[in-house]
Amino acid sequence: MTGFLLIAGVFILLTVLLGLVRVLRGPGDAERLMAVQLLGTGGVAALLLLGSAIDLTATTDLALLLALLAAFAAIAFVAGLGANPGAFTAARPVSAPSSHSNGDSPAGD
Amino acid sequence: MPDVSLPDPHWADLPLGFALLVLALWLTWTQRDRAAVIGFTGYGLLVAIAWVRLGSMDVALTEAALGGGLMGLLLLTAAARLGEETDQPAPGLPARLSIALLCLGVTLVLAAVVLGLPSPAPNLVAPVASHQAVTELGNPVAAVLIAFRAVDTMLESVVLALAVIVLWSFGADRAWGARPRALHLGPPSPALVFLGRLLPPAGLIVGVHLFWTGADHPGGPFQGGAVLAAMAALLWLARLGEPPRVSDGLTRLGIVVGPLLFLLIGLAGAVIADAFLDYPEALTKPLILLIEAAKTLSVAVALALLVAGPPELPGPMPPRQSGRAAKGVTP
Amino acid sequence: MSLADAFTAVFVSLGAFFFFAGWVGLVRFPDALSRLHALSKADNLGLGLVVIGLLPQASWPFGTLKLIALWLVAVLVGGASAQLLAGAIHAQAAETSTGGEPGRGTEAAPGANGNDKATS
Amino acid sequence: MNEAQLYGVCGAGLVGIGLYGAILGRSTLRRLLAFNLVGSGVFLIFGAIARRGGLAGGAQSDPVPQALVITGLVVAFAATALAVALLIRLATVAHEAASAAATPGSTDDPSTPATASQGRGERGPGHVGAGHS
Repeated sequence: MTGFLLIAGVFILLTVLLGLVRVLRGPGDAERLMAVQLLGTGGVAALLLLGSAIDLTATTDLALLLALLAAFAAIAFVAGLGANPGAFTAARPVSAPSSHSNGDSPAGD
Repeated sequence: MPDVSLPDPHWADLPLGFALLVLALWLTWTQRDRAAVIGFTGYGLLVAIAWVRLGSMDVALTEAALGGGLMGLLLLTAAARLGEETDQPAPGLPARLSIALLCLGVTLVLAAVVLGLPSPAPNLVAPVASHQAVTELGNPVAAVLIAFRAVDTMLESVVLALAVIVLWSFGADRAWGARPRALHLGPPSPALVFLGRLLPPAGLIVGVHLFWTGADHPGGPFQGGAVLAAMAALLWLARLGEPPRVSDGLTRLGIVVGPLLFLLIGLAGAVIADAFLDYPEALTKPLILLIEAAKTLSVAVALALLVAGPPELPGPMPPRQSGRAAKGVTP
Repeated sequence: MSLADAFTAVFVSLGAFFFFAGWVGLVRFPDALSRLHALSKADNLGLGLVVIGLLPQASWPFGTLKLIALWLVAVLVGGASAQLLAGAIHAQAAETSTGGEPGRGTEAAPGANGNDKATS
Repeated sequence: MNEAQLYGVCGAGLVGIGLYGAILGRSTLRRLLAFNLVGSGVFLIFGAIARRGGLAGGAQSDPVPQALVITGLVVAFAATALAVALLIRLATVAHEAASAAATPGSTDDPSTPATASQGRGERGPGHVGAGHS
């Protein structure tokens, strides 16, 4: 059983690590957040499986903590967005005459 | 944790380490601040898992609570408020290249040091284990923090209190006495309010549990306090409560009660026991619990206030809110 | 293999499958809302099934209770944050389609940012 | 290569990347992130050393470096919070100076209390130029 749980845990961890592609590629910040969220949930599952396999109760505590705080990035992101929907484009157009023109290409890389 | 090595497969480590490095590279070179900050929250999660793999559950818990929760909140709200900054002028290619080479050199030297560490590794496991019984704590890390290296821990809680004072001093003079407003980010959506009502009770239980279990298992005042601080920040963000005014006496007491109690008991130890920060033998466990409880409270208050920012007067908050930003999203 | 172990094997495998499905959806689905949909599958079903699978292995009562509490927290947090994200994506899409200035590269809506991989 | 060495080398790499980012970051917030990368790299090296010591001494990890890292993490967070507050304050002051210097009175925000507070970098409640100019 131990071996199976470990393999399942590592499988889930690798899966969500591959999800980091979405953090790198975007295209939007919402996708990046989703990938981080998947990472958090997958990390929780992997920790639970790991902890169960080797009888470490502390990993359950860590999993609980991660589950509890999983939404904080999304919360802060959406709160910032709601407060300031256009700020990311409006913040600099004419403020600094010396700065480069604002016709920059959208982000993401 | 008696068993010597984790019997799990090692091939999870290589992808994890690789992902850490890729993420770090990406968030250094990507174009926008907010995307980088989101990547950084993911990075915090990965580092916490890496600490589990290194066998340090205590550190993993701290990293998860700070790096995964509070740090994301702090940096994302800051990114929202600052807006995207224009690229700073970069020096020419030769300068950048030489800096890159320098950094590569630092990495190579550090890597060589890590790979060339003496074997068998020097360690303090045995001394800690042999003296641990005196503290009646089952968690060796807690014993180190609260007893063997107590000066560090006390100074660290003093540093937290000082950090809050410095943070408050960043506020404008006329805003003194007002409330911190860094988490005032527009009207909260119903989902956020819902979460703000349901999550803090659960978080309270987890925080107190982490503090309490910290005596014998991984956990402790820092981890518990960080969770409590995150819950307070959630309440403020959902506008279910307001951060206290900086002139509030009770808040100030909350910040200093941890270090103060630590210091007083330490001074008393100089008289009653043998040395500064020495605990009388019979009272060791109760005194430690008392200090840790006060420290949990202080850490929680200080961390929450650090996220809440300096005091600010009501009204629109520069530089964030421009006129056109007022046309709101109603989520 | 005991009955409990078989139970665990089945449910953990199912959970792992849903994580895999969530990853595939997150990477392959064409727009933000469908990706969010895929993510929620992994969040709720994947983690839920893993937790159910681990229940027979946990120590009664505290281990079991902790697992159940964890799942409840995860469902609550996952659901609320999916709601938050969906609201943000939706609002952004509405803003761009009603002639609001498209937020350059920062917005959640697919295609709104004219970004490289965006498809709408 | 065992996991202690692997994460130690990884930490060394993070220090290098973070150092580069802290010197040549695209924005101040990014430099702050990079600075945190340096910190976490150093902590990981500590973790590698703790792991080695722990295995040699018959435990999962040496408790003394662990305790140091926990203290360090909290202090690093406090430092980051201070830096963030400083950045916001800096942006506020710059913004006010810019809006005051540009065209007093020409903004469409009637509540702008002229330029009264620009000298001291103070911020009034309604003191927001609508056009960010």
